[in-house]
Amino acid sequence: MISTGRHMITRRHIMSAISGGVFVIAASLSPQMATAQETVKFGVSLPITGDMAEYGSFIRNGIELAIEQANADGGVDGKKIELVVEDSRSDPREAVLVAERFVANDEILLEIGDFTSSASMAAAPVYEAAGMAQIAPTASHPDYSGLGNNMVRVMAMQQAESQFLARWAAQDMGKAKIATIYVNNDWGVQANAAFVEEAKAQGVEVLTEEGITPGEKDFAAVVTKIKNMEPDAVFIAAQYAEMGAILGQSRRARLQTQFFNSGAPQSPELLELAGSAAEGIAAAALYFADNTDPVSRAFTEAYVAKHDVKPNLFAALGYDAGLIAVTGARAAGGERSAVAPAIFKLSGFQGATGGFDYTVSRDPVKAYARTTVRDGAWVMFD
Amino acid sequence: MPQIVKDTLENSPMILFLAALVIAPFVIPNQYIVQIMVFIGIYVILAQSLNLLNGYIGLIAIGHAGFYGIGAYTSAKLTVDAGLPFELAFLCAGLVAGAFGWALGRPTLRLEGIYLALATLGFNLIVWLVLLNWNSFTGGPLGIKGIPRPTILGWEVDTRTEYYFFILAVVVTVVFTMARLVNSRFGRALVAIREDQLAAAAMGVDVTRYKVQAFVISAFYAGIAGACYAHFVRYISPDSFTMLESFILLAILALGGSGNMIGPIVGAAILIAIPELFRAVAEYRMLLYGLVLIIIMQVRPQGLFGGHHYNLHLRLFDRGPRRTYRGDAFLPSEAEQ
Amino acid sequence: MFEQLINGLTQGSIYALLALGFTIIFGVLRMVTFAHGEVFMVGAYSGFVVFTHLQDSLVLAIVAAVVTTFLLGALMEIVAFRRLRDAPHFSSLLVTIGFSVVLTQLALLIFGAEVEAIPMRQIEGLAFSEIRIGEVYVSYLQLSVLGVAILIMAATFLFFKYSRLGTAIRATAQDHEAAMAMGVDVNRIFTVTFAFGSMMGGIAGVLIGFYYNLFYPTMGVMLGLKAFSAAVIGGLASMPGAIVAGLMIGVVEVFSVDFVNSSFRHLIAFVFMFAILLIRPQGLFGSGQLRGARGD
Amino acid sequence: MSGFLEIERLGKDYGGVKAVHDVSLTVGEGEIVSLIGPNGAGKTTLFNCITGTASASEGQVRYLGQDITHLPPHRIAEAGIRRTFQHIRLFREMTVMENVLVGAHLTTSSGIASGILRPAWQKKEEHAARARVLEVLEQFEERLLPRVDQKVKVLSYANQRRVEIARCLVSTPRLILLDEPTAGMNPHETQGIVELIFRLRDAGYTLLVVEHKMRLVMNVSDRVVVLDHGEKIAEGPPAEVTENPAVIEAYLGQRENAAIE
Repeated sequence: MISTGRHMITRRHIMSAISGGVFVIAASLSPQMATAQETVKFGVSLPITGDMAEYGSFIRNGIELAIEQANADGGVDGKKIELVVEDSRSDPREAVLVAERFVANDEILLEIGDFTSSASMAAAPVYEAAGMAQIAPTASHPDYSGLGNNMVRVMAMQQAESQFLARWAAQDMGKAKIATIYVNNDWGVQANAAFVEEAKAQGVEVLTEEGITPGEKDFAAVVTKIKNMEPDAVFIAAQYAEMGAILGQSRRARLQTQFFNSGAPQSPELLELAGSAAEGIAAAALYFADNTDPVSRAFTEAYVAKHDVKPNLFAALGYDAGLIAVTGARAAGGERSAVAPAIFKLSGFQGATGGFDYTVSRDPVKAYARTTVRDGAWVMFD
Repeated sequence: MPQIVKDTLENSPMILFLAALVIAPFVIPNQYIVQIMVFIGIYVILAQSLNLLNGYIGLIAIGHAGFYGIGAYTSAKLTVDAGLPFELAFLCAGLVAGAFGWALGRPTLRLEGIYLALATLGFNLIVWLVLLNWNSFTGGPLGIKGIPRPTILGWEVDTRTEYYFFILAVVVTVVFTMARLVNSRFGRALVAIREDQLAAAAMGVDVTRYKVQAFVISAFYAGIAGACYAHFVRYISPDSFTMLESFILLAILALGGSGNMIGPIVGAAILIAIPELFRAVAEYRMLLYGLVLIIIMQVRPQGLFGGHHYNLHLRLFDRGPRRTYRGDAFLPSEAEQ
Repeated sequence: MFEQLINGLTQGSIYALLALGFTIIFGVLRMVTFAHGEVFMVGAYSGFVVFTHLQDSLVLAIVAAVVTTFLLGALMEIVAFRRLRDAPHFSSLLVTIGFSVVLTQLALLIFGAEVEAIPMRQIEGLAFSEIRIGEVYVSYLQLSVLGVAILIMAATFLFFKYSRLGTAIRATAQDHEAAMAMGVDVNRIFTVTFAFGSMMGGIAGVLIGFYYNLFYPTMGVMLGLKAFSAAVIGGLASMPGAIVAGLMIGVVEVFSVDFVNSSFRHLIAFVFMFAILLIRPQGLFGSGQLRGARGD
Repeated sequence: MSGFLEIERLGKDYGGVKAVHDVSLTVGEGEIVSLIGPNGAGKTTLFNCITGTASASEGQVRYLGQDITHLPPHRIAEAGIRRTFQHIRLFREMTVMENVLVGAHLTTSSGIASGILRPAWQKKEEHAARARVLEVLEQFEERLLPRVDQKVKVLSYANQRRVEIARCLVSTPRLILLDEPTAGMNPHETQGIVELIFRLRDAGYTLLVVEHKMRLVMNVSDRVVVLDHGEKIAEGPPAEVTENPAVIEAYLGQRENAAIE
């Protein structure tokens, strides 16, 4: 059919047919070697590269710490736990491909990951179809846990943190007029919507909701606009990079008000970036480095011992995801579909980010602590 | 020898290749490979749609992911929100994208070269930003989830292998229709415009009408590819339709070559398969595409199959004149080099 | 309102500075480079590395940015344009797109995705000190960016008006063959001009990097696209056009934030570019006969 | 006879430069009119104004009584006017067959749907077109036929000229404008073209020819129009025009009164 205007079968015709065939066969021999059975494998789908790579690395450190501790105390039914880490770049399409590979590899008992809600939710149907537990350390989208019986949520729903901040601002601080700034990605939109809804419920007037494109640097215009609206407080849903820039530029634009932050609580990088502009901002803390709770303190010490830097919320959530995975694996007896049901029987389970009680609801309810920045350090608010 | 046998022999390479593709999902043990071939299929449709503009009529578009996104979101919205049957939504995806093709093609008729390229890039950015910011309609960064699997006249396309056959059918239809189109009077007019717009007009070719039609058809095919992607991944968000996606298409056409039917297919197969098959490379996927763009232009600017006039038309259904020169002394022209 | 205007002009001067690099390159080579945003990023990072690791002096950082982006510009011109002199001009555009992707990915590999910043204590003084104009406070940093931008634009004008090399570049811009006939080594001029345009991007990079104190691999993407639009709106070959258009986009964006919402600022800037392309392809200040790029 | 092609006070200036100024001429059906004049006299500009490639600044072009001055090129082609170009403008990457098939664009009508579905009429139309192309190519004997499937860019200069002419003939136009058809051809090849022009006249075509070779102009043209600096300085039968002092001065003036050729 590749007729080049002449009507004879040429060398090129045959070549293309062979190449077509070879391509198909070569594709099927890709490496899937089986390994001996003395280990149990957990799949880990995280952004190793791409824009979210740093959050992927924090979570990975947390998971690895939990797995090391579990292996030190007997692993699962005597077998050592081995992590199979794949890079999804938190891109929904990649996450689906990673899920396909984990599901296709029957060594893998369960999966921990992904970082963003959108990537986790894109991959969820694949894990659900294969009956494999998907433990998402940081998926905070409200619909995530409803996607199937194998979806395990570790982080509290985004609403919980936003509602906590809204109540803190409205009831305890009596703020009446609040403006919000949020990063226009799936997490930011969620966090902002939840905060605005609760704030309005508390009778607060929401002056404006300013969306900023991820990777933005210039906030002078936004901050000046908000300053002219004379808000009592400003809620900012942004990670430390944008948060630091907003605080710095607010200082320059002489916008003095009470800042609330969701997205970069207790982050040391924020302090380094914003410097004195970060003084006095308020944030809720699921995990807090100086927290006195024994499990959380043990985690902090172990983490500092291993990485000689204080862990942040993402590392703590990774650690809890690892703990939950191990508990589920130990109760599942090597059976994929038994992992999630085992986890949902957990109640009164204490992790680095607080208590877990799945018997009450698939969406863990967490108690938040109030923190602020004083003299360049994160401290408890009250 | 009966005509049918002669034709089959004549078309053996393509028939063999198609046969190989049909049996592939059963031969290949690992479902994951079938998955890659579905993505290759989607990118073949996309690359061919851009090939119609860049390769055949010579209009350089560097923002083609805009139509891809419009098709995906149209099909998703129509099935998820409006509850339309898949077949209708799938067709509408192409038509709506085609309409936008007209909307972009019509006003940019006067633009040439760099200016047209910039206009198409602008279009891509505007589409991406609208998808990202119109939270109420497109769900903004949250995207649209729960997009149903295709159902064709009752056939529930459920498993990956079934979806593979669905995509194979769509790809074959797209490639076949486009092959016929570019080998007809319409195709000749497009290539004439690419070669010399002024001379084409002097021969009676209504250049503006063909340019707009080329944009509409190209956008239609890209919209269809978008719908295929949406119903396969079942969750779409704006960051699958950014300008980087357009650059991947440019890399595919640059590597495979444009202006014929084979280049885009080979380009898509290579550039989509490599990062998936060899996990080590996956991390450097975008780096690979960037390097392809730089290196291929130095080594072989026209791409692997560029510069040739391969036309994939199935002799079986097309009783074209056997001989283009009546008379016996037919001097065989040298190979199509 | 006046304060927002200052914000708009500062943002606009950043776009203008970057657009200037485009215009110089297009003016001579008649080619659009797509990698200018990434050259900006390379300039920013070189400044950052020198400032944090070697010696925290802004001047040294600017010198580092100038050197790296000049060499990078020369390399890109040779690979993307000189070797493709007779290929269709679209191939060169493709190569610059290749460079923009490769540079971003390399930065990701070398510096990782984390956003880096100069610890506040090092530049605390500079970052927050400001002066009063009427009832409006303008920070030193904002002033320094505006000041240096104007300084560079003036230097560029003088360079092109009076220096020997500048005149040779302008001659080549008018007519490649004629310049060649006059004994001008056109290849060298092309490389030097491209490198000079890239250096402009590098300087803008180190300036804006320090102004925002945010360094990450994709920092050049959106800025590059905006400067691209400014160059187009201003008329690809006209330097005053690029500057005025850059300032216009900055102001349009800022007021779109004020009146609509900040999530629309990028959308409105690109709609503005798209409209100008349709109404006046040669741009607001471009002259008619510059209809298209080389080759048509 | 009259009223076939009338050009009335046609003018065209490019930013102040008057390429053609106040030129009027008529071409009767079946006539062969030659357009001569030194380089830069405005011959090609006049051609461009007739075929819509350039739009006239002032004056009018009427063809069969219809005003075609500002029609787009493809509409003028539809009216039955074909042209070749001074510098060959062929579709280089297409084969000879395809180039001439594009010439037959207006005689065929298949569009998108018929291109894909290939109904019977479309196939018939395609065969007819290809057959007509071969017929036209036969007029050039063995020069083009064997190379029918080669890309035109590999053909010799003279052959490319012939393909350009074939491209005009294939759609049986009524008026053909030949812009220096024998440029770059040796005497033997030029004679081939002359014979072709005679065959076309016998077949009833009307020709407007731009040429520099006086011998060819003399024995081919019914009438000769002379342009100089954009203005018509003489018109009439060939013999009469060569005696015209203004013509001699225009041509010879450039050679500082060298010996009369």
